[in-house]
Amino acid sequence: MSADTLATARPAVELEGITKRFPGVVANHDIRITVRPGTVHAIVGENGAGKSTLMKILYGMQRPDEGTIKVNGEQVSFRTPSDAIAAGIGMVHQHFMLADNFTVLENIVLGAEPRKGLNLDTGAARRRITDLAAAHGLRVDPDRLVEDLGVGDRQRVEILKVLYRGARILILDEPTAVLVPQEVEELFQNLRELKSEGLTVIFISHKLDEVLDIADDITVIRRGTTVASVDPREVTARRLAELMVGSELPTPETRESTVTDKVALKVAGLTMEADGHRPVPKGTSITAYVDKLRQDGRRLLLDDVSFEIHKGEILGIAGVEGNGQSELIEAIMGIRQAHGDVELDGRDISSWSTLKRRESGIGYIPEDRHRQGLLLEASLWENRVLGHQTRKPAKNGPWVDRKAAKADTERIIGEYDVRTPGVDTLALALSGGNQQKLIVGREMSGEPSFLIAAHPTRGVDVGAQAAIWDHLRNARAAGLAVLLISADLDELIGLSDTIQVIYRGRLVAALDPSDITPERLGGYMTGAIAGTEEE
Amino acid sequence: MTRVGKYHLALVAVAALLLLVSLVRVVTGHNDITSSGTFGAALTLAVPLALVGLGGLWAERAGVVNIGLEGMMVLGTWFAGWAGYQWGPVAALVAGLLGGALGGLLHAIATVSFGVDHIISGVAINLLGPGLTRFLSEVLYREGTAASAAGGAITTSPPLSSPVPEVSLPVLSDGPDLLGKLESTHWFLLSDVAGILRGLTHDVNVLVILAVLLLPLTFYVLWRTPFGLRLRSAGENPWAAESLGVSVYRIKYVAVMISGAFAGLGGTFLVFDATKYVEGQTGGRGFIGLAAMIFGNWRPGGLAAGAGLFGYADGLQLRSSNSGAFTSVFLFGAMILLIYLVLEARKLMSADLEARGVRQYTVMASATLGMIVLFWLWLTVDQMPSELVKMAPYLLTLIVLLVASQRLRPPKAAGVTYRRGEQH
Amino acid sequence: ACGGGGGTTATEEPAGGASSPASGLKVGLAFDVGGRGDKSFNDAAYAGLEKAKTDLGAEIKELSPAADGSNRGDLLRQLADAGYNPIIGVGFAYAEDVKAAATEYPDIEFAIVDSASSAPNVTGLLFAEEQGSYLAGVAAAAKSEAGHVGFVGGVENDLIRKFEAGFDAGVKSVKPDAKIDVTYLTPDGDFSGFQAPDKGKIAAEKMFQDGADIVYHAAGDSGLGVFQAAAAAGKKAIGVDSDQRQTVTETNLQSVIMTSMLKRVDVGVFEFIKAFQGGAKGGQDVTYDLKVDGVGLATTGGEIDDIKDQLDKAKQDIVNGTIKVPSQPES
Amino acid sequence: MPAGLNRALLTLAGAVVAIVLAIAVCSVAIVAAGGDPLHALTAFFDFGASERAQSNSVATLFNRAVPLFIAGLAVAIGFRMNLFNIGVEGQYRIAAICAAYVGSTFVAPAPIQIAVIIVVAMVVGGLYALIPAIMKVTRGVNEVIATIMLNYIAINISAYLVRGPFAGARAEGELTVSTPPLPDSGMFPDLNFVFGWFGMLAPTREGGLWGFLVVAIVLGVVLWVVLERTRFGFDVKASGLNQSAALAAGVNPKRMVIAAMVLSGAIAGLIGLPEVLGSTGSFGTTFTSGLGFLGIAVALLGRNKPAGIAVAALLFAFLDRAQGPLQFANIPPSVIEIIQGVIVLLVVVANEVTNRFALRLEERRAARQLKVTA
Ligand SMILES: Nc1ncnc2c1ncn2[C@@H]1O[C@H](COP(=O)(O)OP(=O)(O)OP(=O)(O)O)[C@@H](O)[C@H]1O
Ligand SMILES: Nc1ncnc2c1ncn2[C@@H]1O[C@H](COP(=O)(O)OP(=O)(O)OP(=O)(O)O)[C@@H](O)[C@H]1O
Ligand SMILES: [Mg+2]
Ligand SMILES: [Mg+2]
Repeated sequence: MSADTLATARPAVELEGITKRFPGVVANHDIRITVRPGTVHAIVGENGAGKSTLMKILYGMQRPDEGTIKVNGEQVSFRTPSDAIAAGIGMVHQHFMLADNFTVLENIVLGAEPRKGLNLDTGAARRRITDLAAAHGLRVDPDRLVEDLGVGDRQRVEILKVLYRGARILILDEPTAVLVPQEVEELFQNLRELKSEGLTVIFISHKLDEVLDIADDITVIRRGTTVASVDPREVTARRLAELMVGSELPTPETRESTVTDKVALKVAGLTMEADGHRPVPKGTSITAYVDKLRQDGRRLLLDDVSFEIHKGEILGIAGVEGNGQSELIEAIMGIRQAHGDVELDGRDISSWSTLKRRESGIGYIPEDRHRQGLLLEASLWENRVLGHQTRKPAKNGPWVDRKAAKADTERIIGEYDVRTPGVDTLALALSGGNQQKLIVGREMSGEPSFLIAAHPTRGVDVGAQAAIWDHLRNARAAGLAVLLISADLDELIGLSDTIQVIYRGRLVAALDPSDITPERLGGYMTGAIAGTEEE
Repeated sequence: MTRVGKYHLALVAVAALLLLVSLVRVVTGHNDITSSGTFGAALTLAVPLALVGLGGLWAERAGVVNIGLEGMMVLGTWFAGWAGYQWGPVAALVAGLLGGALGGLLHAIATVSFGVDHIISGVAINLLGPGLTRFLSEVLYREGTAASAAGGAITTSPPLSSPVPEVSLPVLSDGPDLLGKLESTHWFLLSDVAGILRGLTHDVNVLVILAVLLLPLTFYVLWRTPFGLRLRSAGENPWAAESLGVSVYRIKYVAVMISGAFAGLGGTFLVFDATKYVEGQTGGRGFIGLAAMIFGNWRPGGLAAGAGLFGYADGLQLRSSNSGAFTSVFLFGAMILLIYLVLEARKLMSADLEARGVRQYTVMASATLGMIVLFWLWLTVDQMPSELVKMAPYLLTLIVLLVASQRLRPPKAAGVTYRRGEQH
Repeated sequence: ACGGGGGTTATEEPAGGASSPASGLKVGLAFDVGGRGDKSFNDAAYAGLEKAKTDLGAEIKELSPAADGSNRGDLLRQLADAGYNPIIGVGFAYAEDVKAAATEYPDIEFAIVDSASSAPNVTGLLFAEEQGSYLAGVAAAAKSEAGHVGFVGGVENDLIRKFEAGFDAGVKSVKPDAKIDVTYLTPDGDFSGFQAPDKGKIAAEKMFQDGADIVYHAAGDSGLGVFQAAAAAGKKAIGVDSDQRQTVTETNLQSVIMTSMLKRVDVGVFEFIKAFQGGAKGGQDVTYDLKVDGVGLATTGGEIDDIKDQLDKAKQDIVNGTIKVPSQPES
Repeated sequence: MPAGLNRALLTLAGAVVAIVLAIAVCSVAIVAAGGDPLHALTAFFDFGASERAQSNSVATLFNRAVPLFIAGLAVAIGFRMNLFNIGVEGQYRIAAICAAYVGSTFVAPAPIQIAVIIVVAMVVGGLYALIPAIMKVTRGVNEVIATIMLNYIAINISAYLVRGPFAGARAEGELTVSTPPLPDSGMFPDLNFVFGWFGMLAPTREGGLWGFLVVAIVLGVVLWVVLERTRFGFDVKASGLNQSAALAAGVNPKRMVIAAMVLSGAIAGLIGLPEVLGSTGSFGTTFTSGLGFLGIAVALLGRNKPAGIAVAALLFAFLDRAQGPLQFANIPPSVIEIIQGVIVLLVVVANEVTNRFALRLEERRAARQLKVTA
């Protein structure tokens, strides 16, 4: 046990003078951090401050240009993640690192496979995973394909991956961005338990109240370098935010209602089949057809979803991911076929193409910016054109109006504070938050009458968050109707005029945001509370 | 549960197909449709395709698109011929494997280490393979060399120094040859099965056995071992693999070299079949093997089916220019459509409301029309223009693809240039 | 095609090669796709060229085209520009290129193997493959016990169809009701049929399985597969172009080659060069037929010695013109 | 700007290094073959002794480059959308035979005659490419496998047509088959006058410098404009870079697949025309095949951009032209294929290496800047 006392004396991780340059950016510059063993150490900072880069360095995925790393007092030099794994470090990445076409089990054991002779010993692996899952309260089915999992499940798989390797130092890069409060609480429960077992956790989040809740120490990074080390007991969220960005902690409060009585978007009886859209047979009404689908026990991704959004109204959709939000958005955008009616400003648009819908005034902030929002290998101005290719200022007859598009991109960069060297920069060179600001700016241009905003501030730092909220509020005041989908319940409650809860493809509750807490809302979302609250 | 269900369904389908084919054979009298000769030819033609397709599978499962299979196969043929005429078949086998692997190594260096676009590297190897082998022949086989004296020339190597062993199934397809006897009775179904079995077991080149074993072996290695898991992870999400300490570069190197070796093995098979290297003997098989792999949805079983289908059609085509056996394809098609129509009609009867629709009726009407046309063709045409017969294997592949609209699932990161520590 | 001043060149100028100085005669030759080393057509042409070098003291240059044959014309031009005269294009595919080059270089003499003269300075070196094949057909029919023979063609083009036509006529002349199986390996435009022994084997195998006992091939390297099939079935095959019983090295295959239809491209090339040296001008075709032994049957192995009389008679009839051999199959 | 200049210089340096390395590799081969590498090198630049030979060689070079260039363009359109059109090979064969045949069936003033031929070629090529496109969008058939199969089918169809319905008359003793010859008005005027500008003799080779060069240049420019400046080009690029983002932006993926495939096929239809309209006047036995496959190499080497493709096509043509001179220098002509393969590989490798090098330079620059501001 003398080793134990020695270990407590020695820091679990010591980073000294870490510097890392990327083309055009210095991601880390002379970073110094000391992490005590058996603690949760939070790292906070703006988008692009260099947190992920630093963690990748610690995990051996990237090599620092300068600086030293000490783990448990020993100086180390990781060439690859396997070196880091061997030193007892595990990392849960900001973006999922999962092979979709593999089962949970395969994803977890990859690289550390139990063997029986030459074979992969799936039996042993399954037992081990089930044990670990039970011990840490991480429910997963080892034999499911990852592509069928929701984000919460995926996050658990990621954590199991790390635990499976017996890591003693855990790096969690924004693990809560996609979780609902209950799940966050569960995760924190797990982390506390791990901590009590002597594990060390390095935790990154933009949600400062979470950070204050879980962290034992906090390091603030700004523009690639460490600016402060603070004790969570002695600091407020407000102060922390100021340290990060030098500004006040924003709140998503909407002040007075701007809801009008003009309906902007009306959705009626929206229903989507799970195993491929089939046209309704002639002579059958949609309701009869859908009833029959239900009777046949067909899985419905959307089940008779109806709502109205008025001009100047923000309708928030709350739900655990995977309950039909994506499908709802895609049905409204015309990306996926569904039964039922969609009306925009009184016109039936259900048979329109995505392009025509966009042209008639629907803006779209997609949930996954890398997948649906950006051309990563294209310049910023080309990304400005994306989705607006048939409209001014991007279009000029059959031509793409490069000059006007560039000028308008400059405008967005200015108005939305996109940090970038210029409009010709490739989108992939921007940090995630800045990419998001560009998308928001793009979708707000051209004065849409209706906006779908899916997780508009996901992974965005507090400063940028405030800016995006301001933009949404201003547009709402000017009469914009917004369909807001967010996993950040504070944001949802703060911004929405009405909240609808989606559960298994159905709208199960309509709530008044003025008297609901995130905890109660979480109850509806997980199906723990049923029924509609009276206003 | 569903797996077993699928398996049974496949068995039933095969049985139904056999029944149908047998029926067609009896009606048309073209015994060659299921003769052991045809299936022997089909096997000979399918094996190199399957081998080269396996090559494609190994590479693409590890995330490297390999359009250079043709060039690697050419290297395989040349080296097999070169070693074979001097030291015999075993040496030929080794040299063919190494020759192909050499091409694979080149592809790996370019795509993995230098991050060159996979297609362009493959195309370059397709240029290099024939160029290099031609050059080697020009140097090593020109007149006055020992090889030339042994029967080599610039376009061919000398023959293998000893023959490649061939084996048959004792008693059943050799000696008493029970299957052969059964086949020659031309009984319904029984003779068909006998013919098929005998074709697949009579006088089979040892390399065929090896190749057939390699299919399940590939499945085992890729889907049942830790190495296979790592290899496939490099093709699905190399960054995830990297983050777990898998050496993606090394895996890719190994996979692409094995891929080349498989292509080389396919080339070696051709050399064994011809007993020597003949310039141009690969004849575009690298591409067709690749197609077979895609046809098979990047899986060994499907790949074997694709190669088998193509080999069968090609074999039948080569063997049928005189007999007109190919016209029975019309009857076969007509019968398939008939079965389809019966099934659809039953669906209509069952008063399923989904089933009725303009679309449904048009589909059925065109199927009926197609059936009538095919039937009429079968009755009237007794010899097709040879060019049309020649393109049958290709056409058949297309039609099968169209009908069996598959949900293809290529490895997600196939063709993606992977760089350590640089994921988006 | 039999007329055209044919076959007389050899006699016009007595062989006086030794007297002419080595310098001066520069002969260029452009091969067909595949080039040197095919132990067949191209090599035969080269043999004629080499003979001109040794016998006539000619300076020679031989070029192979690119794999896609796109530069045939350029090879001829480059030879012309380099001062070669005469220039020979080997293979019917040169027809248009020789024609064009001949117009561009009217002072240079050209020859083309397997195609007709197309300009005053072009000599067409034609071979009566159908006549040779007729004899092969006669031999096959005479030797066939089953009355069932086969023909495997590499690529279905008109040249190979000439072989088929002659063979067909020859077989029918002996056994009018004989069965003849015909298979081509690839369609015109896809030359892989000359390089696919495996396909040749499959095609011939089928013929032997169906009861044929002799198969004649005009399929280049694919012929190897025909021999293998014959060896496996214990039947016979007939080779093509050169005496394949001599050029094939495998002893087990040599013995199945009953005879080969010879096509003396070497003779044609050499005679042309010699005639050129003697001052002959082009603008006409020289047909190498049975009369001048430009085509014929090989007798190595002595397997057709017993039907020698029958073959000689057929040959005589053709030379006399009693029998006219068709150069395209009927259907 | 200096950064851009740096980049350009680096790229150039990379290409030069690649070519030097390719030469080195081939020198080894040449020495192995018993030849003299220096001799071989001069053979590449040996355009003949006489003026006439030189202008012929230059014409040959460009005549080879033109179809390669068009083939590269055809392939590139698909590639920009991640559509792998291996079927260019079959498309241009079918298009050429149909165009040659249709052109031979009537006589009209040259501009009309030629225009009709070109249109027929493009339509047929486009239609033949439409088959895999439709198979892809309606049944999800992978275009690689479909186009591979269609290539073989095209060979068979054209073999059937040229010997059957589309066969032209033949001279006695001729064994080649071809479509009927085009009327004179169907032959594209040559560009031999251009040689006069440079004080060279006009080439005497058949067809001279093919006038189709002009069409190719126009095509290249038009395509550049379409791809880089129009909305359609933007949609193509977006679909190629990120399919789901393009979909969300209102780009109809099915329509794009069809449009890109058909455009690719239509351009592929032109590949055979330089030869048909420039010298042979018909489609026949000696029709040049394999350009579709070379087009893949050319397109990729040219990075799917018209200007790059032009350079790549010229490089390939330059190498191909040396087939004869190399053999005069007693070097086996297979060396050319080796060089082509090696150059393709090395140029792209060099490209990658210089790219990384440039990035590193930029990193250092950024670091310096930071020190200044900090
Ligand atoms: N591989 C890379 N190549 C080039 N630049 C990079 C790379 N990785 C990160 N960067 C840049 O380095 C900077 C720091 O990025 P990093 O991901 O570390 O920020 P972060 O603090 O994690 O931000 P976020 O809160 O958005 O996750 C950013 O400007 C980013 O664009
Ligand atoms: N090779 C690269 N070149 C240029 N930029 C890169 C490269 N790799 C990553 N980046 C950029 O660096 C930034 C940091 O990457 P990281 O993986 O940390 O996620 P992130 O973008 O910060 O996350 P989020 O989008 O959730 O904020 C990203 O914006 C990414 O686009
Ligand atoms: Mg980050
Ligand atoms: Mg980020």
